This record gives sequence, C-alpha cells and structure tokens, in this order.
Amino acid sequence: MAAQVPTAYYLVLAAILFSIGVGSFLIKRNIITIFMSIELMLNAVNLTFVAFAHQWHQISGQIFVFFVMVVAAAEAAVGLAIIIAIFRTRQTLNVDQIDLMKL
Amino acid sequence: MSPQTSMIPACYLWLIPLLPFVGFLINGTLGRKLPRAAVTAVALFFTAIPAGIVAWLWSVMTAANAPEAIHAVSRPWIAISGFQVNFAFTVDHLTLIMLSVITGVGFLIHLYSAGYMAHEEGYWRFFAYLNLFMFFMSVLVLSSSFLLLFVGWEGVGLASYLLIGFYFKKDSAANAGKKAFIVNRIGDFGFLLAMFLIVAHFGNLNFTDVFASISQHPEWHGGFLTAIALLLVVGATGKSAQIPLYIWLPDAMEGPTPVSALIHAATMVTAGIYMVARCHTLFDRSPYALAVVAIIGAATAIVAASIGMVQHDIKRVLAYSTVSQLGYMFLACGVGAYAAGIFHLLTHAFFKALLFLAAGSVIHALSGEQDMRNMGGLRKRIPITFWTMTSGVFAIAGIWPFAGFFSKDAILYQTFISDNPIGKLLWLVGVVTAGMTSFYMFRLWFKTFFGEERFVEAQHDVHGHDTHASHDSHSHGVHESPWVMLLPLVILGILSLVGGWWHVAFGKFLNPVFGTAPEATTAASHGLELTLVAISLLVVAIGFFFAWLFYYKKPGTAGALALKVKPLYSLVENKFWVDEIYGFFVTGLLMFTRTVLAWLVEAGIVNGSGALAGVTTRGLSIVTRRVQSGNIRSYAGWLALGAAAVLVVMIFGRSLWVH
Amino acid sequence: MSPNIVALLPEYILTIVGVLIMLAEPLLPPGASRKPLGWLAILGTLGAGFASWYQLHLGTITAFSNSIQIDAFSVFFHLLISAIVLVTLLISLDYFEGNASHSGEYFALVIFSAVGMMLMTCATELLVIFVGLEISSIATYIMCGFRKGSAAGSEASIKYFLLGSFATAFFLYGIALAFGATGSTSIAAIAQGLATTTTPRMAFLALAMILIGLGFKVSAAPFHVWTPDVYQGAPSPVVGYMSTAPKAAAFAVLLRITFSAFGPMEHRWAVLLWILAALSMTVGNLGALLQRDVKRMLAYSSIAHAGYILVAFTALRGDGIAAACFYTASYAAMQIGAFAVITQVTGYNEQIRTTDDYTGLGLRRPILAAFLALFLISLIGIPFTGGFFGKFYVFSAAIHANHVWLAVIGLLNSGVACFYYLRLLVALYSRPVTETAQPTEGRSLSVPAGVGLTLAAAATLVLGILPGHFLNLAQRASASTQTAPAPTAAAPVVISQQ
Amino acid sequence: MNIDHSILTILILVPLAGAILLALLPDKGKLMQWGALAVTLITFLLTLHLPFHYDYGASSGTFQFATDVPWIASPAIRYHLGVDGLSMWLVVLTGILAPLGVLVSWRAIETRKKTFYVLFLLQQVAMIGVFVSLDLFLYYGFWELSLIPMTLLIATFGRTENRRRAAIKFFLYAFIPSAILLVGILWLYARTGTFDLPRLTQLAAAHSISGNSSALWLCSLAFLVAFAVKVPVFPLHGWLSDAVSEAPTAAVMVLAGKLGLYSILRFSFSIFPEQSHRIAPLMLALGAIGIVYGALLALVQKDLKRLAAYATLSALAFIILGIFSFTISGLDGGIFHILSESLSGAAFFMLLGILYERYGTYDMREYGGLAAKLPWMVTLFVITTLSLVGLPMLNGFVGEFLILSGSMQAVFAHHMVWTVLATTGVILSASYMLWMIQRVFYGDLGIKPENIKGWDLDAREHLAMWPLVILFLIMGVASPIWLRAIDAAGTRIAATQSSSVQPQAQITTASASTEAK
Amino acid sequence: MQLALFIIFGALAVAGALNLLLQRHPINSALSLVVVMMSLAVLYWSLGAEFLAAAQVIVYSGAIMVLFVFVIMLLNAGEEERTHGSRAAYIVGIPGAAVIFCLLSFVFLSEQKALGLASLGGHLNNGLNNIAEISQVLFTKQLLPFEVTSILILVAILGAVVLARKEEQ
Repeated sequence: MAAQVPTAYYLVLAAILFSIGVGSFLIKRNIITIFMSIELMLNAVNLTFVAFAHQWHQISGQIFVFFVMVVAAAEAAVGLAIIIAIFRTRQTLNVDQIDLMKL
Repeated sequence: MSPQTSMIPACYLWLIPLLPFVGFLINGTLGRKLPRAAVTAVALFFTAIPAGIVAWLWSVMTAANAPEAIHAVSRPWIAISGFQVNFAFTVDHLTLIMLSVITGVGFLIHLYSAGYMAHEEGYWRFFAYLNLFMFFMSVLVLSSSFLLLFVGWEGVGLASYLLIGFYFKKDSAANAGKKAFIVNRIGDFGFLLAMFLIVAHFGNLNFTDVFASISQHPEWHGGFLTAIALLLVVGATGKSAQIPLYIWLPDAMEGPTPVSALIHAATMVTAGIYMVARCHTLFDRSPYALAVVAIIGAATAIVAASIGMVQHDIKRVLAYSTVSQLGYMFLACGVGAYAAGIFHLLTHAFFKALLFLAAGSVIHALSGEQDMRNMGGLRKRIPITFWTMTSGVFAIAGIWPFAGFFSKDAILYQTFISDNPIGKLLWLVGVVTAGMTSFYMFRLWFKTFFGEERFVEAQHDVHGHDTHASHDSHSHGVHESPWVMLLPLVILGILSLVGGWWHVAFGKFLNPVFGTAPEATTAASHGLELTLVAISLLVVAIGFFFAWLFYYKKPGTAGALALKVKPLYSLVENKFWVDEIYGFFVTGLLMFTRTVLAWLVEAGIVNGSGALAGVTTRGLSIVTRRVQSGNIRSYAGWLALGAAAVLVVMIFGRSLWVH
Repeated sequence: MSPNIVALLPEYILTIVGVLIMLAEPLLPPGASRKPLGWLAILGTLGAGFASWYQLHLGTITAFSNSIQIDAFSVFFHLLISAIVLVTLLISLDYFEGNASHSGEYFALVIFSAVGMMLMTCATELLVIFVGLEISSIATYIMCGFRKGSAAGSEASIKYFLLGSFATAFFLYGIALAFGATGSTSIAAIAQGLATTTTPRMAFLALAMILIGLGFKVSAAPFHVWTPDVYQGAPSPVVGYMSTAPKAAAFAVLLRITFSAFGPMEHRWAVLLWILAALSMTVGNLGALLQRDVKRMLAYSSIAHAGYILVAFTALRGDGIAAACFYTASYAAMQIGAFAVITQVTGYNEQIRTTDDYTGLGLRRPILAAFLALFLISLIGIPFTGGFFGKFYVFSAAIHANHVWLAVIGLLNSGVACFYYLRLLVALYSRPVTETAQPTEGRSLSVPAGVGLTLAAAATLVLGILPGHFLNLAQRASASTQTAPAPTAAAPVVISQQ
Repeated sequence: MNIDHSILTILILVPLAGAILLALLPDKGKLMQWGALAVTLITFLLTLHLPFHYDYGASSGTFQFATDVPWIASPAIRYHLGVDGLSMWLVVLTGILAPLGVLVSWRAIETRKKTFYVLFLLQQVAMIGVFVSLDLFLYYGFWELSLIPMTLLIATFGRTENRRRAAIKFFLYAFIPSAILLVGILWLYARTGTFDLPRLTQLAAAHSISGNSSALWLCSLAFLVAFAVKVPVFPLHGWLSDAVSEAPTAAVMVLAGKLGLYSILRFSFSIFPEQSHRIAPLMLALGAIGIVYGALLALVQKDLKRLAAYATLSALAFIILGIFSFTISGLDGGIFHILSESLSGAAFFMLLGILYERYGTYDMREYGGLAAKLPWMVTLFVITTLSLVGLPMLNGFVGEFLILSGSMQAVFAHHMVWTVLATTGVILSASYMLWMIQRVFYGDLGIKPENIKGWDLDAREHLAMWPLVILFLIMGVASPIWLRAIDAAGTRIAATQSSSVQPQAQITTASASTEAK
Repeated sequence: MQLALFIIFGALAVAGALNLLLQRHPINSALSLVVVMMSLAVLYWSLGAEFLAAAQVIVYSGAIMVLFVFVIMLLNAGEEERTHGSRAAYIVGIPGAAVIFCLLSFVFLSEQKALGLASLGGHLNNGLNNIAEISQVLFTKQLLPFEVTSILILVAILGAVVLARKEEQ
C-alpha cells in the first residue's frame, strides 16, 4: 500500500472547510450564498464523520452522514422557500437590507 | 406606706386634678352648645370643689400628730421588667402650699375671667383650657415621681400654648403660643435627659426612692448628680422663664390677661422653682449646680428688671417684673434658702396675680388700651382698681408691711449670709434689683393713675388684644369693672397686704420638707438682718423717688435722660436684642443645616445613589442593545465569537474552575 | 404490546393526527373555517397527553434497539410538551380566522413539531435527537413566517432559519466529534466511551460544540442574538409556542447530554454553564430594561429565564435536574400564558406593540389584564406563583452547591427584571396617557382561548401554591436519569452541617 | 377543633375571601365600600380574639395560637403560624387600621373602587401573614406579596402624574434587597435544612448555624439591609417621601414601619444575635441621626404629605434607636412605639386625607385660618399632632420615654451622645408640628379656604377618627395593657442579646437592677 | 496513493471553498460549491465510503445544488453589492472563526497519535461491502431515525407549500 494519511489531516481539512463556511457566512451578502456556506459547513461535518467512521471502523458514522444529507435536502427545500417568500416582500436578497427589527 | 397615712384624704387627692379635668371635658365637648352661664357654672364649680378639698387638707395636715405626707397610689402607668411608674400622688407641706396657691388663686381668676371674658367668642373654649390647666398644674405639684411631675410639666405647657394662642386669628398670638411651647420644649429636653440619667443610675423615678438612695450614699458628690441637677436646671429655666430661656414669657402676654395672671405670674412659671425645691436633696449634693442656679437667678432678676424699666406696654412691664421676681426665687433656691424661695413664690402669687388682674381691669376700662403712654389720671375713674393695684405695687416694691417686703427680705438676707463664695455680690445684685423694681412699679403706678388723662374716650369700640370681638357694653367710655372682677381684686389686695405676716411660722411649716438648716442662722444674727432690711428699704425709697420725679413731678425728664444715654437706652428698650440674637443663631443655624441636608444629603446622597444605580443600569442596557443591530451577519459574528469563547473555556477552562 | 409501540404511543398518535389534518386540509372548501382541523389537533394532543400519562406508570422502557428510553424524565417532558401544544392550539384556534387561508397546515406543523420535540426528549441516540431537533426546528422556521403579508414575519423567519441552521452545523459537528472521541453516538455508549477515550480534548470540543448548538436553541447568551428579532416578528401564538416547547425539549436534551452522556466531565462544563447562566441572566434583563415593544421585552426576558434554568445545571446532579425540570415547566406556564394574552389583545394584525398601547388595558379589558398581571407577577417571581418556586428551587440548588455568588447575581437580576415587568404591570392599571393612541384591538376573548388562558393561569398558581406533587414528578424525572450509581436525588437539598 | 389553633389561618383567609368576593361582585353604587367595610370589621373583631385568649403567663419565647403542618415535603417548608407578645398586638393593629382605611377612602376613591378595595384587602392579607408566619419561607412569601398590592395602589390611585415613578421606585427599593434576603434565607436552609424559626433560633443560640463566621455575618447583613430599607432606616429612605406623597390615604396608613421593624425584631435578632449586637452601635447612630434628620427635613417641606413622610422617618428612627439599644426598656418601648406610631401616623394621614378631600391640595401655603371654619377638624388635628410629638398622657410619650431612657442605659460606645442627639428630636418635632398647625389652621384664611367652602367632619369621618383618639388616651394612661405582653418579648430579646456584654455595661445595668424595686 | 488523493482533492476542496467565498456572483459560488462536493465525494471514496461518495454526487451536487441554481435563476440574483451593514461581522466574527479553526486543528494535531492512520479503502467489520453493511444497519439498528425522517420530509413539503404559495387576498 502507498503512504497512509493520518486521520487528523482529514479532520484538519474538515476544520478548514468548516471555518471557511463560517467565514463566508459572515462575509457574503447574498442570502442564497450564505445558505450555501451553511451547506459547506455541513459538508465539512460530513467529512469529519466519514473520517471517524473510517478510524473506528464504525458504519454508524456513515449512516449519520446519510441522514445529514437528507436533512440538508429538507432544509434546502424549506430554506429556499423562505428565501423566495422574503424576496417577495422585500424585493432584495441582500441581508444587510433585512434589518427591520433591531435593538 | 403605713395605713395611718393612707387614711380617708388619700382617695380625695384624686379629685383635686380630676374634677377640673371633668370640667374641661364637659366644656370642651358640649361647651359650644351650652349657654355662657352654664359654661361659667361648670368651670367655677369644678375649680371651687378642689379649693375646698385643699382647705380641708390644711386642716388635716396641720392637725396634731398629722402625717408628714399623705400618699395615694393607684395602678401602674408604665410597667416593664425592672422599671415601673405608678399613678401616685403625695401631699406634703410644700405641695400643700402650692396646691392652695393653684386652687385658691386659680379659683379667683376663674371668677374674674367670668366677667372679663364675658363677651368673647370662644368663651367655652377659654374655660375649657383654663380647667385643663388646673388639671395639669395640680398633677404637677401632687405627683410623687419625676415622670408624673413631667406630665403636669408638659401639660401646663400645652395649656399655656392653647391659651396664649387663644386669639389664633392673630399671627402674633399664634406665634407667641408656638414660641412658648417650643422654648419650653427646650427646657423639657433637659428635664427628659435628667430623668433618663436618673433611671439609668437609680432604676426608678419616685422622689422618695431616689432621694432615699441619695441620702443612703453620703459619698456621692457632684459627678452624675451634678449632671442630673444641671439638666433639671435647664428644665427649670425653660418653665420659669430664666436666662437664657426667659424670652417666651413677655410674648406670652398676647394671651388674655387672666391667663397672664394665672399661668404666667402665679402658678405655672413657678413650677421650675417648685421642682428645684422638690429636688433639694439632689441639689444640696451639688454645690456647683446650686451656684449655677443662684447666678442664673440673680442675673435674670437684674436683667429683666432693667428691661422692665423702659417698657410702655403695661402688661409687658408686669411680665418682665415677673421674670425678675422669679429670678429672686431662683436666687433663693440657689443659696439653699428653699423656704424663702417658696415663701416669695407664695406672696408673689398674690401680688402679681393682683397686679395683672388690676391691669386687666384697667385695660378693660380703656377698651383694650395697653400702652401706658395713653393712660394716666385713672385714679378717680376706677378707684377700686386703683386701690387694689396700689396694694399690689407696694407689695412688689417691698414696702413694709406688705407681703413682698417679708419674702424678698428673707431672700436677700439668706443670700447675704449664704456660704456661697460670691454670696455678697449676689446680695448686691438683689438689692439693686429691688431698687429697679420699685422704680418701674411706681413708674407704672404714676403713669397709669396720675397725671393728665392721655387716653381717648372710646366712643366706638377699639380693637385691642382682649376686645378682639367688639362688645357693645364697652362702647361707652371708661368705667369700673363689674363686681365679679372686682371681688378677686379686693381679696388679692388684702392677701398681698397680710400675706407676708406669717413669715416666721412659714419656715417652720416647711421644715419637714427642707430640714431645719436655715432656722439656726436666722436666730443667730438678728442685728445684721435689721441692717440689711434698712438698706433695702432705702434702695426702694430711692427707686420710688426717681419714679415720682420722672413721671409725676416733672414728666419728660425721663425722655430727656433717655436721649442723653441713647445707646444704652435703646439697648435696654430693645431688650438687649436677645430675641434678635437668638433668632439669628438658632433659627439661622437651623435654616442653614436643614437646607444643606435637604440639598446635599437628601438630594445628593440618599436619592443620588439610587439615581446613580439607575443610570448605570440604563447605560449597560443600552450597551447590551447595541449588539442587536438587526443584521444577520453581525449576529452570526457574535455567534462565532461566542462559540470561540466557549471552545476556549472548554479547552483551557480548568484554571477557571471555582468549585 | 411490543415496546416499540408502547414507547412511542404519543408520537404515533400525533403523527396520525397530523397526517389526517394534512389530508383533510385540501378537502375543505377554500373559504371554510379550518377550526375543525384545530379541534382534531386538540383531540390528538389530548390523546398524546393521556398516552404519556399512561406511560408514566410503566417504569423505564427502552425500544428501537435502545435508541429510545421512556422514563419518568421523558414522560415529564412529553406531558409538558403536550400541555404546551394544547394551550397553543386553544389560543390560536381562531387566530387565523379570516386572515390566512392555510391555518390547516399550521395545525399540522404544530403537531409535527411536537412529535419532533417528544422524540428529542425521549431519545438516547444522538441521531434520533438530531432528526427530532431538525423536525421541530424546520417546523418552527416555517411557523415564524406564517404571517406572510408582514415583512417582519418573513424577516423573522429568514433570520431564525439562517442562524438556526448555522447553529445546527455546530451541533452536528459536536456530535461528529463525540462520535470521534468515543466511537458511538448513543448516550450510554458515549458515557462509557469517555471513561476510556484516548482523545479527551476532542471530547471537550464535542461537548462545547453541542453546548453551542443547544445554547442557541434555548437562546442562552451569547447565542441569544436571534431571539428578540424573531420573537418580535413571529406571530404571537407561535412565539408563545416556540419560546416554550422547543426550549423545554432542548433543555431536556441538554440535561441528558450533560448529566448522562458527559456526566464524568462535569468539572469541565459546570464552570462553562456557570458563566453562560450569569451572562444570560444579565444580558436578558439588561436588554429588556429599556424595551418598549412588549413582545421584544418578553423575548429578552425569556433569555434571562433561560439563564435562570442554566443556573440549575451548575448545581449537584440531583437538585439540578429536578430544579431545571420544575423551572422549565413553570416558565412554560407563565410565558405561554403571557403570549396567549398578547395574542388575544393584539389579534392577527399586531397593531398593539408598545407598553403605552397596553396602558389602561385594565379598564378596557379587565379579564385579560388580570390574566396578564398574574403572569407578569409570576415572571417577576412573586411568591405563591410558579415563577417564584422555580427561582426558589433553582437558587437553593445552586446555593447548596456553594454557588452563592451565582445566586446573588441571579437574584439581583430578578430585581432588575421586576423593573420592566412592573412598568408593564403598572401601565395595565393606570389611565391611558392619550386616548387617541388606541389602535384596533383583537377580537373579544373566545371560549377556547379563555380555556387556554385559564389552563395556563391555573398551572401558574398551582405550581406556586401546591408545588409538592409536581415537584415529586420532577424529582422522579431527575432520579430516572441516573445511569451510573450517582447520589440519589430523593431529597433535593440534603442537610450538611459544617 | 378549638378555634385557638385555626384563628390565625382564619385571620388570613377572611380578607382573602373578601377580596375574591369583591372581585366577583359588580362595581356599582356603594357596594364596594360596604363590602370592604364588612370584611375588615369582621377581620378586626376576629383579631380581638387574640388579646382576650392570650396566655400572658406563658413562658416567653413560646408561640401561641400556633398552627404547624407540613406544606411541602422537600424542601421542608411548613405552614407554621403563631404569635407571641411581639406580633399579637401588631396583628390587632393591622386589624383595626383596615376598617378605618375603608372609612377614610369612602368618598376619596371615586373611580375603579373594585380594584382599590380588592388590592387593599390583599395588602391586609399579606401584612397579617407576615406577622403570624413562623416559617422563614412562608414569611418571605407574604413579605414579597405585600409589595404588589401596595405598588399597584400607588401606581393606580396616586395623586399626581408622578405616581408610576413613585410606585416603581417603591417596588425596586423593597424588592432588590429582599432578593438578597432570599439568598440569605436559602443559605441558611442549605446550612441547617430548616426554615422553621424556633428551630433556627435554637441553632443560633447554640452557635451551630455555621462555623463560617464571615458568611454568617454577610447573611445577617442581607437580612438587616432588606428590613432596614423597608422600615426605612435613615440613609435608605429614598423611596419614602415619593411613595408617601403619592399613595392614597388608606395605603399610606400602612406603608412604612411595622413590617420592617417587626422583621428586624423577629428574625435578625433571633437568628443573628451576635451579629445584631455587633452592628448595634452603628444602628444606634443611624437611629439618632435619622430622628434629627427627619425632623430637620420636615421643617423645610411645603407639602403636608412630605412633611408627614419625614415626620414618619423621624418617628421610625426612634424605634430603631430603641430596639438596637438592646435594653429591656428600649426594646419594650420600641415595640410599644411601633403600635402607637402606627396609630398616630395613621390618624395624621387620615386627617390630611380628609383635608385633601375638601380643598384638593397638600400645599401648606394655600391653607390658613381653618380653625375658625372647622373646629372639630382642628381639635382632632391638634390632638393627633400632640400624640405625635409625644405629649404625656397620650400614646406617643410612653414609647418615646422608654426608648430614650433605654438608649441611655445601653452599653455601647458613645450611646450617651446619641441619646442626647435623639432627645433634641423632642424639640424639633414640636417645632415642625406646631409650625404646620399654625400654617394650616391659624392666621388669616388661605387661598383655598377662601375659594372653596369646606365642611367640618361628617359622621363617617367622626366615626373613623374618634376611636383612634380614644385609643391615644388609653394607650397613654394604661400602657400596661399592651406592655404586659410586649415585655415578655422584650425581655427575651434583651436576654439573648446580653450574651456578649462589654465590661463597662455592668455599672449601669447593675445599679439599675439593684436600685429597682 | 492515499496521500496523493488527499492532497489533490483536499486542495481542490479548499480552493473551491475559497472561491465560493471570493466569487461575487451567486452562480459562481454555487458552482464552486459543487466542486467542493465533488472532491469531497472522492475523499469519501478514499475513506471507504463508496455509498456516501455516490450519494454525495447524486443528492448533493445532483439535487440540492440544482435546487440552489434554480432558485438563483428564479430570483435572477445578480452580483451581490458590497454593502457595509455589519461591522461586527468583521470585528468579532472573523477573529471568532479564526479562533475556532485554530482550536480545532490544534486539538486534532495534538491528538494525532491517538487518532491513527487512514488507509485506502478502509476495512470495515466483516467482509461485506459498504452498501450492504449500511443498509443492514439502517433497517435494523437505525430503523427509528429512518422512519422519522419521513416526518421530516413531510414537514419540509408542508413548509415549502405553505411558504411558496401566494397569499390570495
């Protein structure tokens, strides 16, 4: 077999992706993109799961990922519906302009 | 107490104060509805009976193998573990004298008032108050404990407050009443502290117990006894209008004249002297306190007399003379001549009451005129008043054989021979005062009854103090008073003539109370006494001469003289500006502190602290709300930060653990 | 019956009812009232309630290969949640009348979200918890946006959705790490795995991440930021619901995870929760202090109350769980009650917002005002109301664990809190400032709403006057969560002389 | 069962039932007034059961009419009621003030009568509860409960626009310290596992509450501060003048004093003997200062209500001075003075309220010369003020005298200074009271009396006032009726306190004891 | 081999993520997200999760991303304008994210030893292939979640219907 990779690396990679997800949630203005960054974070988590599943030789980790995908799909459906609804009322997708309620 | 003492009279003691109180209740509640006659009847009846009881007590007490004192004790008034005060009365010879003054003179003045106040609105109120006064005054002298004495003490203050402020519509009257009460309260402040000290040291307030335990400990000298004594003196100066608290008495003349006669001449103001005499056991242990008493007395006597010399208001002259006479009594107590002091108290009650009533009669005749400059030549217009007044004037001036002569003389003599280091000086002061007294009294006499008539015939009613409500009977010129007013005058006139004649017996009579100390000395040096008498009589004569010169022989000289020594004169005329000085210091200081408190402490600290807390919270709250910018990304930012913080605490948080 | 059926009886009932509603919805003519569906939902809730009551007497059951555990604890929360749902349905029966055409779905969503929450409370398998959490969350996301006409509604919905899924990602990451640290996702297994884990730090991370995710759900500072906006924008009955039921469920999960799964690591997370509690109480009250908008004010106050509940976590296991359970229940009672009143006062087009609008309510609508007054008094924590006993138990538990200063902070906070509650309370009973500013008010109190209010009020009072019986339930719940031989929670506070 | 065991419960329940009943009845006509009057009168008559069946011979420290049943198993909260010499008369006092309050509000409260009387009755429930409950928790319950009705009364029926602020101020001032008090209570429970006062007292006597003295010290402070604010004691009185000047007469009659002072006597003293004794010198000082301070501020007030507020502050400071002297005389006097001050203060506020009903202002500058118009009014006014300034033969004097002489016997440093300072209060109180009387009743007619025709007291008002006046007299001349029971309580406290007496104490106490007969 | 895959596709994933971050037009971001997912699929495969790799491609990039793109088209969202609504996001958020990352990687690397190595394909408990194993567990041990998911999806549908439907006024 070729050179093996420490599981930790996968985890770090996941961490990187997760943090980038957080970062882009903070930086992006477009609601849809923000939503995408959430998906990115979920994917990072999935990678973590898979890595651990591999390490523990436990299938349940992969099962979890499977469920996460389902949930993500459901969230996507609802989320995008909500986004459409807000676009109807506000005619904008820029989060900076969605701050009616404050203080 | 032994059964023999608690025989029949004991239960009658209660009636002496309670009957006037009943009178007060009746007149106070129903009075407004009752006809004047009924009011008068009630008032007189409920003061006559006690007088009768007192007379009968005399017979009991002076009888052979009579008890030294009659005690009456009733249920406790205040009772807690380790301290108890009963309603308890005691009558000994001292009390007996006081009682007779109060009930006797009191009754006469009631009688007088029936005529004098006849046309006042609030007639019922007047008599209700008067009865209330009788109640408290008799409690004062009857009580057998400091606390009960204090009850009367405060009560008479209240009565005088109410009576001085009788014409409450007049601000001057209301002010005078207030002033009297508050100044008296200053005195009570001392009295209270004295009582607290007594309780703290004796655990008891009964005269008998306290004085007994003092005599049990001959080693006690000065120390806390002095403290107690001095505090009592403070109380006495308040009630008996001595320096420095005499200022209220002249203003008290705002009240109706009978009130001035009863309360501010005969009875209430002598309470201080009575109290000092009552506590002689205590004072004898504290020479220092006694000296203070003597000095205060002498000073008051001369100061008041000097002010009295230049007053124009007839009642004020009498007021200052009262203060001055009270000074005599204080002096007497101060030199340990309690008997003499009490004797002077008695005679003074007679002639000063007489003088006030006569003055009242004059004022009554002149429809409320009080300024002597607008009087004169009344001799023929109101003869009876004149003659009685004359007797009073002679008495107070101390002319033989009038009552005043004997009592004042006794005081001066006792002062002279007292072992007080400055006894001689005090005596001198006393003598000079005697001269002044005779001067201003005769001044009054001449200005009022002699010379040309300076008053205006009152065709329409003149508004003065006592004639607040116009009464028709007055709208026809100067006239003699009705008999109800004259009768007391006559009786008192006679009394102030003969009242002094039993001075020898008097000392003995009080021996059971004061012990026999003074007697020996009097017996010893009779010659000295005579010389002193001669001196004082001479001084009196001088006083009379000047009065005659200034106000009868060639009037106006007084004015000229006054102009010569303008500053001195104005100083005296303005009563040494004492009121102003007090006003400045006391009131000013009070005003200052309370304003400072109101602004600095109340607004600043008390409310400020609360406000500060409020403001701080508000600020924090505003900061908190700043986070809620409403922007999703900011929220996410806070979430991220929070998450980071949580992670940090979780990984490195061990050191934070504070279990 | 097989445990698989008994164990999930309430969930089954609710699910069936929910599906029925979904099916019936399209059959009803568009204009017709959807009330019948509401009544159906209410029936279902009652059924679920009775089912869980029945479960109470079965002792501990496990089902679905140990991914479900029915014990007093989960039953406690089942009952609580079904009660909340019941009140919610009662007060929102006619909320949408003549306004929104699709109240049918609303009822279905309430029911389904309840299913999700119930699953959360009885799950011992993180996967089930996660799915349940998602069900309830997604349902609430939608319900927030139910007043589609209003910009505020949709904004609340998007905010809640985005931040919610953001937090979910953290929660998920936590689970992943827990799995990584212990090789399992079931609570019991995690508890064992932690004992032997070779990667303790990762376990800490896992717990931290889970706390973040759940902290968001219970809106504990510093994860509270979403709360005011969402509560302000969402429809009142929904707020009443989402500020109680999901919190209760989340707290249940939090209790299970902290005390059961990560029990061995208490020394680690207790301090963290100490801080979170203090922070939440303070932030919540300070935020509400100057708040004029009533719903927003109550939102802040709910943050503070989350803080009070978190105080219980710092206490010893026995006291802590019981106290937390009790407080959650009493909080639910008064909070949903308050929002029930608000629903009735403001109606669908929530014109009445600020304290000034509520001024003089005592004159215009005395009954509603009286109810609101009661709930406010309970929120302040005046004795003989549930709020007081809740605080009392929580803080006595904390003090028993020697967290005196936390108690001081908390009670000072309740002092600050009474300021804004009181301002509203006083406003209710004082004359209106200006008669002009009287916007249109909601319809008069309907019977079902009245019943709902009465239930909430009764609960508040009973919890305040005779808490004994209910407290026993809470203590049974707390006792039933004991896995490892831990100090029994029979007596919340044991006498310790020192 | 024997009524003695249920009387206290009944006392709590009757007003409560009354409140509920009134809440259900329609608010029309004079129904509310009559209803409230009936309820309060019944309550009052029931309270009279206590003094008549009280066992005066019972050993001090035992509680009578006791009820003691478990309420909540864990935490061990018991429904434990009982009274002793300290609280019995306070209950009766609460009983008698209530009907008077109703009478005086008869016409004053025109709108929203129902709200008013319901809250009023609830207030009474809370106060009676405070006085009779012996379980710390139960006590705390009533203590907090007493805040709400009062706050609402002030906020709803306050006089000016300032009412809301005053109400909230009052509430915060009272609530925040009692939050800390709760911490203290819980801490005690965590240490001892009981809320039962007698039990705690025993533990305290045995020094077995907690070894941690500093914690105990803090706990005692938590108690004391909470109570002191409620009293209020001198620097903590920020809420008083606002609340008093806003609150309606019936409420202000029971606003200050009783609850806090009772709590100090009952709880601080019996649970924290040493600590209370250690802090006593400070409290003595605060008391004395408070007397003078209140009096001086009363002198500057233009508003009658505010004057009354500061007068109250001063009077309450007297009581603080007395009870913290830890002498029998001081304690008895203090307790007695609680009663008499409440009565006199109540009468004073009632008269002010009656005056306000007629002329619609509390501003002294607008009054004057009323004595001629309202003779009865002025009579009652003078009597009341005299009882407030402590004229002998009226109720005020007994308390003041005992307090001051007690403070003179105290064994603390500088106590003499404070006594002297406090005694000046006698002068000051007289000055501001007489000043007020003159301002309002003497001199020429003021603005208001000229324009508005005020009528003298009517039958109802006479009915409300005279009982008090008569009571003043009885309390003034027959104080033993009350002191008999109070003395038992006072001596007990004094005994527990004298555990740690400084050496210099012996002189005075010894002499006092030996000379006493 | 393993290492090579990790390096290449890990880098690709990171690059994609960064691109998602940097691109201003939503479409580009979406496409770069697809890249991330694809590369993750490869990594899954390399970790022996064949099924997930497939699912990743089909469900995520196949379904979900298409949905995204569809919505983007529907709302024809253009370039996002760089508004400055939030300072907090930069001041507190970015540092927060950085701290999170640092902590995570610190922990992972510090516990690297305990975590062991990953080898290509991986070898699960019994010789069965990945899909069989998953399905087995899914329908026995994890039956409940699997069923509950249906409710989740039901809710999602409901929500989509409710929200997307126009309000008929």
